[in-house]
Amino acid sequence: MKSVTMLYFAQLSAQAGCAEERWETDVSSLQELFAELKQQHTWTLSLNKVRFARNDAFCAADESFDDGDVLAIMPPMSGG
Amino acid sequence: MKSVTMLYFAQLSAQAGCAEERWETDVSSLQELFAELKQQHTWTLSLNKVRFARNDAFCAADESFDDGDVLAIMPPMSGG
Amino acid sequence: MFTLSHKAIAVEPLRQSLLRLDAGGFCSFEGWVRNHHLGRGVERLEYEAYAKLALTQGAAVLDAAQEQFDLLGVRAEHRIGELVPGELAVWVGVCSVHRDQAFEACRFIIDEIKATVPIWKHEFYTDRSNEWVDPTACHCDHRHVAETEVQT
Amino acid sequence: MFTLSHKAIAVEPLRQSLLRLDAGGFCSFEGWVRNHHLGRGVERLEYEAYAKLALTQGAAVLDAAQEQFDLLGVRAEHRIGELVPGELAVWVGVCSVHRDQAFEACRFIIDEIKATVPIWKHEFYTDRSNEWVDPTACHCDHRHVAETEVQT
Repeated sequence: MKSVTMLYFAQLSAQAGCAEERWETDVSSLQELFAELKQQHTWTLSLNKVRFARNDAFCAADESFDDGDVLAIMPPMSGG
Repeated sequence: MKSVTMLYFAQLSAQAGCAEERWETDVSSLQELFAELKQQHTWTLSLNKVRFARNDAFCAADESFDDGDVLAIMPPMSGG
Repeated sequence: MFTLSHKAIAVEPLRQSLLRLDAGGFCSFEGWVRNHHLGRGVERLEYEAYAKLALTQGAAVLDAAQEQFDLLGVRAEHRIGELVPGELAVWVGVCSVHRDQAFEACRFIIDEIKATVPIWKHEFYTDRSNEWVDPTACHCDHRHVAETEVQT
Repeated sequence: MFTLSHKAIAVEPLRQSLLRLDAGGFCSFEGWVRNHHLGRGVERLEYEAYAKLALTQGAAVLDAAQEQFDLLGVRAEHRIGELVPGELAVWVGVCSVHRDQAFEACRFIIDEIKATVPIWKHEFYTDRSNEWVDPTACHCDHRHVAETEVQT
């Protein structure tokens, strides 16, 4: 069991009802974590739409993570 | 014989020693006028490099002109 | 340098930071908040950023532009927080010896900022609805479909 | 509107003249006087214009841009007279609903101004020579050969 800090943005944060939370999980990759959280928060965006960051750096969906990591899930960017 | 006001710019003006002059001529087109003035002022630019204006509007090299016209001969532009 | 600003972007200091005696061409792009989007009136919007990652990714975009083009200076700033139509959302400026490279790099930078810097636009419409803009949901050039929440 | 200025070009009023609530993208280009040209140091330069024709031709270039692109505003100003390195020679600004058209129109306008508006650049070099710049005398992208007169 790993404990991580999750960061959510934009509609993911709005749908989750929070921008940040602690999360305990047994899964090993970010994409598995996303599936778990998508169900938990009834997110409407699919995996191919989101981007991940691990400890403030972009990372791939199949990246693993460690206990204590800060993990971000981001919807499509819309700056500019 | 027609009498016109000639306007010269940039190196054409520098080589002619004046930016404007009255000119009396028997030729009928601007390109003939240019040939006449090129010899007079020992201009180094050839016909295919210059542009003409008649009474403050661009015109073609084979344009004719009238007594009293203001005719401009311009080297390649280099603004910007 | 890529920066985020919570206050109105001041164009002139940004521009002046790029002035150089050996530069011949300067190109800037500004994204302005429009009062309309896909046929709906826009009353205001909010930009949210993942600030830490936005700063490193914004810097990476400018670095990539300097590698790819022959530039003498680059600078970009993105506004964060609440904006109304007419306000400046993003400023990009580039200078180079010749104009070709300035134009191309400026275009590259704004395209990359929009696509890769973690900033999100929340639009609030005059009909009281609001929407997180999703450029990837385009059905064509100018039509988006995304989650719309009607304010209660 | 295309204008000629005998004084330093003031960027901010030009830019502000284009602000519109329905525009989303603004692109500007500035031509700066460089302190070098083809390997020679530039000390100063003079822009000479056929003012009357420059104004009508400049306006025609902006009209052509508005016909060819989907624009909400265009503005350009060219400096005339004596300039030193670092000064602004020409400013072009364009706004549109989307950035594509703004970038393309801005590029079109500066290219057309350079090629068709009757303005001439007389460069004075640090070696005391001077030259009327002739862009058509290029042997390649970045090398000009034109009449050089050594000042006496």
